[in-house]
Amino acid sequence: MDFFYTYIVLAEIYVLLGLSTNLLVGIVGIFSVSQAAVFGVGAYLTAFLVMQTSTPFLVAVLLSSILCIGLNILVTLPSLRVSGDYFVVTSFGIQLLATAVFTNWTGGTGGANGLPGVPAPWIAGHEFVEPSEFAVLATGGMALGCIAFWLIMRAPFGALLRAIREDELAVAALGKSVLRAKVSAAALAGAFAGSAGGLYASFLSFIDPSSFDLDASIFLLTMVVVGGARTLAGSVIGPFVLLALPQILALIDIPSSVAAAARQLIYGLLLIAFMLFRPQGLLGEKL
Amino acid sequence: MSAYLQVEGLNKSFGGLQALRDCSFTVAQGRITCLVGPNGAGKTTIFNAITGFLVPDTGHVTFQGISLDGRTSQQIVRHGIARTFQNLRLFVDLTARANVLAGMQDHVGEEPFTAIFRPFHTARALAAKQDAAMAVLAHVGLAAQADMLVRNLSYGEQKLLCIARILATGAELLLLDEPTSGLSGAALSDVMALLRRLQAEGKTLLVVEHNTRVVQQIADDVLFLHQGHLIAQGAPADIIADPKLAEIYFGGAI
Amino acid sequence: MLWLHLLVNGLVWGCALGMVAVSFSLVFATTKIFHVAHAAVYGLGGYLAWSALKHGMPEWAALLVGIVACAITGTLIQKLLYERLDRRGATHLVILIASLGLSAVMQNAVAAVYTSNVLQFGLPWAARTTAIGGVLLTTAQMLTVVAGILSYLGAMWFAHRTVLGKRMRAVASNPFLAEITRLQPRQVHIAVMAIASAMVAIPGVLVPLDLGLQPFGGVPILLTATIAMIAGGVGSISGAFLVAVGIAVLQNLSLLVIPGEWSIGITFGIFVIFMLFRPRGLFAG
Amino acid sequence: MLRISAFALAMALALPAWAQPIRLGAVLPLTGPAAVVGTQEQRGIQFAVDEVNAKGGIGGHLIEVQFEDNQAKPDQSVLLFNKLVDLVKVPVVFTGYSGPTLAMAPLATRKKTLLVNGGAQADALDKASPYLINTIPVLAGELEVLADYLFGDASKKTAAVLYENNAAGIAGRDDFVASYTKAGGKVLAQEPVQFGDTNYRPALLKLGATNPDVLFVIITSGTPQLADQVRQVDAKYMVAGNTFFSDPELIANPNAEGFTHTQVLINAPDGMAAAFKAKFGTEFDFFPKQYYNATTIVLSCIEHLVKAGKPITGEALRTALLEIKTFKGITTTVFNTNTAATQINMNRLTNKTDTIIKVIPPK
Repeated sequence: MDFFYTYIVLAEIYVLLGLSTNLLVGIVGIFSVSQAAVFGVGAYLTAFLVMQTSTPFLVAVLLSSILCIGLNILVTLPSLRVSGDYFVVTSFGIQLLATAVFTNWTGGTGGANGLPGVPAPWIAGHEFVEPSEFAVLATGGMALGCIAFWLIMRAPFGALLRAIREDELAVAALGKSVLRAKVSAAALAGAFAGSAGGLYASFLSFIDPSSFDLDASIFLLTMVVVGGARTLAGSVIGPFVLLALPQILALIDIPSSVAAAARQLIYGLLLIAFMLFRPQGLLGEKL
Repeated sequence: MSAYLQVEGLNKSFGGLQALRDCSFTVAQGRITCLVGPNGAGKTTIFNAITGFLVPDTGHVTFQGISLDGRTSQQIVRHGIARTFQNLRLFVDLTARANVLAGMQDHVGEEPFTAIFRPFHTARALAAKQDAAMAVLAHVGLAAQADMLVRNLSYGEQKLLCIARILATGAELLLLDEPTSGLSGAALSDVMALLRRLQAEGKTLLVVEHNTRVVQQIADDVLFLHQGHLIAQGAPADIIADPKLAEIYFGGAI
Repeated sequence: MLWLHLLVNGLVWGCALGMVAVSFSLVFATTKIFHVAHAAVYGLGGYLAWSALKHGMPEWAALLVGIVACAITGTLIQKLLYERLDRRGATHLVILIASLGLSAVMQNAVAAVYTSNVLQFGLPWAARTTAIGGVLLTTAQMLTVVAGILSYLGAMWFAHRTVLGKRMRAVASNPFLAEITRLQPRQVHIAVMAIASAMVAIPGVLVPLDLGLQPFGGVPILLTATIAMIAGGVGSISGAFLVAVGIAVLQNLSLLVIPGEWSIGITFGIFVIFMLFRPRGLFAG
Repeated sequence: MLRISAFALAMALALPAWAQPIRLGAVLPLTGPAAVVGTQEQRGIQFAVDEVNAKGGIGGHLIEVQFEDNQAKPDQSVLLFNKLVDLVKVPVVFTGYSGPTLAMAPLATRKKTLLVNGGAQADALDKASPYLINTIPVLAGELEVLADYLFGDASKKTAAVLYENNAAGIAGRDDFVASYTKAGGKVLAQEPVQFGDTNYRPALLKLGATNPDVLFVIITSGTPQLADQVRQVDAKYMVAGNTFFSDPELIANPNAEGFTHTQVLINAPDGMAAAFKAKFGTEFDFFPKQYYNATTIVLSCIEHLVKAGKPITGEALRTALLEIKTFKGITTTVFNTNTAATQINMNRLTNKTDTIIKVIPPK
């Protein structure tokens, strides 16, 4: 059942990304469309570390997460200066800039050719090469992410973030540092995205810029919105549903020459229907 | 001897509009001072200047002998000054209790590191704060509404909650921006009773107030602001009796 | 001489980009909707004109078909989707996602009907060249310049001289006030969507005349146009148009000093830095 | 429910073995920008399969192909590959595009499933997996022929390069530059264009300013627009390319007069091209031809196994393919390794026809 395990692993990696996106977009209200760029940096750095410097897998993922913490703070900083729709466009810009770097910095990323041959994780003498084995790792990673998310949301930090989303000025008037809270949230989102990147590169063994482009960022947003913004359950269910959706749509019998386009069309219609009739997603709160 | 709160020579202009001009006054400890004046007189601008939400062009604010110039709103709350907003700015999608908790200072786990790595410590500390938050709510008479979403509270209850939220910060000087506006009957007397009770407990209140009857009943001192300038101050009876001020206030002489 | 060629080429492309930017700006400033599906409307115009042409219509009629069809599409999008979402109190994020969904629907419908192949208009006159000041321009390019300048002037005239345009600007600056002063923002929104969609159909037909039709071709153009709109200052028609031309010229001239693969990255990099220092745009007050 | 299954079982047992179809898989970009190529590849496969099925299939087995859309993304490719192998139990998966193929290659090795690539030409594909069969030579071989011809026969001593900024284009650029430099030529400049962007003017202007003898172009689509724009900038240089120039729309474009290119030999009889156009409404281009050829190669391996009464597995197919070695379909394809060698021609577009000017037999 490699297909099933592959689905599980990819969905679990996307759950980590969903948590990252949900934290910024859903909970703090920073409308970022560049989370895939941070994800990509995590993936490329892990690939580089395990391939070029033989860093152990877990250390490489840890280092990638740390770099992505810094990077995500950096790309989120403009949101402190420009608000709302302006930040969306800035964020678009950051994403496109990142894609240009992934595609053109051939020395570092393999460029458009991508980076093949990322080795499977090797932990304590065991190689996690089969999808069923990797699923253990991915489940562990997802569980850690979910626990962290859950702990945050029930701690005063979660309440502070929710308050910021509602009214930054009021939060400041209560003697809290909005800046510090936003930076902390961005850091956390960066750690989630970075570790997801590390898992992704090691699982697929091949990465190229197409996994980290604007489409991927939009896919992340869609996952959060369809699953449900601002809740843990929403972040978890979104990736599982959206990754399964093409497989479900494939069951609809359409003449093969237009099948793929027709399925994407249905996918678009579903998005519209969700926004019209259930903007809180499957298990979330209203955005 | 310096005053409890001293405001000296504040000037602030927005583009061509002079919102504050050479505005100076003092507020005495343990008293209720009402800030009155027609719309656009600069009352909220003074609040903003005292609480660090805007930087005056010139002038100084001193609180208990400490200069507040250049302090952020966050630091000013830590010095013991907190304010409400005319348009409330409550967190309407959170419960009343969560709003009060948001006002409390020094939470354990208000940053991710402790929240994640010391979850039990965080949870214990939060449980203790819950009790304190309930006490504050009970104090303003909202204990029964603690777990209701703010958007479902009545306007009067929301007004009380605004005060509860800044009480939770532990501030000694409370700046209230029109705490009674839009209220009447029981809700109005609830708020007025609360203000007196707070004074009795030793808080100092600076209140922007439009209702002259309220001013007469609660104010110890009145500051009269007109076109960004402090034009009169004194006991409420004196200010309200002054025909020139009444002319400005009601006649809209601009 | 290379710089002159690149400059002229940038100006031509800038006129096409400018039309997209100005039309997007009209929508965004008035409705505050990040109308991503504008890219799909742009694409639709070209395909419908192509169909009209293949059914034997004369060129001008085909262009008209594209413009009218897009105007109708824009109206329907506003009435059937955005207005409903707005009535349900949808936030900007929700509307943006719906717009992305609509964009996917429209582009894939086009791909299903017309295939994903690059389609050509195949009009020999469009590719015929004329030398102007030592630079060879195709008829399609010259048409683009003329259409771009006329569209810009038309948009300026519309916004500042017509009753609807004045209402549009009033709604843009204060929707609440417009509501209570009976400017009927809903109707203004629909009118603006129709006009902007008609306007984006012009480059939607003229650009493919030169470069061919692709179902997924509109998105990169729209993104660049968005940047022009924001950098030019939201609501400023001149800002959107001039910055669009500026970006196109800059991207072309940048080839003189840097390899082409970095020109997009650098454009967006400059934009991000720009947003940090002048978040309200160049031409905004 | 039970009755239906019992009935199905009875049907399966009652019917002779020939009624069971042989299922193959294909993972191609069918939506998104890359669909321009992916859908053409799909049509090529479908055309070959329909042709065999019209004749009654192979040894009585009809052939079915399950097409999956990966949008040219590696993660989707891996997921869909596993789906086809696990759930549909296909022995063969057709693929295109270097990135997705490289992502699936390790899986092909582990699962002993034949991965058949008929369109991507990045050099890394040559050694990615023993189970990856490339029915088209990698670019290096083809461009070596072109570089030698340009420097030698055509005595073009300087060149500029216009390439698509993706895996295929970058591989082409690097291979051409290496071969052309080795032959003694000088590469003056290189410029990329974004995939799907048909505005080549800025790059053409910049490259033209270096006054090269020849412009080498490697782009997968949009060649007719390129011809128009080359004519427009009044180019004095020769334009040379690879097999991608054998696009019927380019050949029909008068502005492409004199374009010279290598051609991985692949000729379809006129009747076949017409039948294809009648069926799908699009031209029998390079990619459909290549995938038609790739599919016929796979089908003849299947036929070989069916005749020998062997089970059709990826491993058996691979063995059969390397045993049969030479396939004489619409073009002769020789497998000395898992990457095909085919005859390469030098062609020139003249008077709206693609004319062979030199033939280079497979090495």
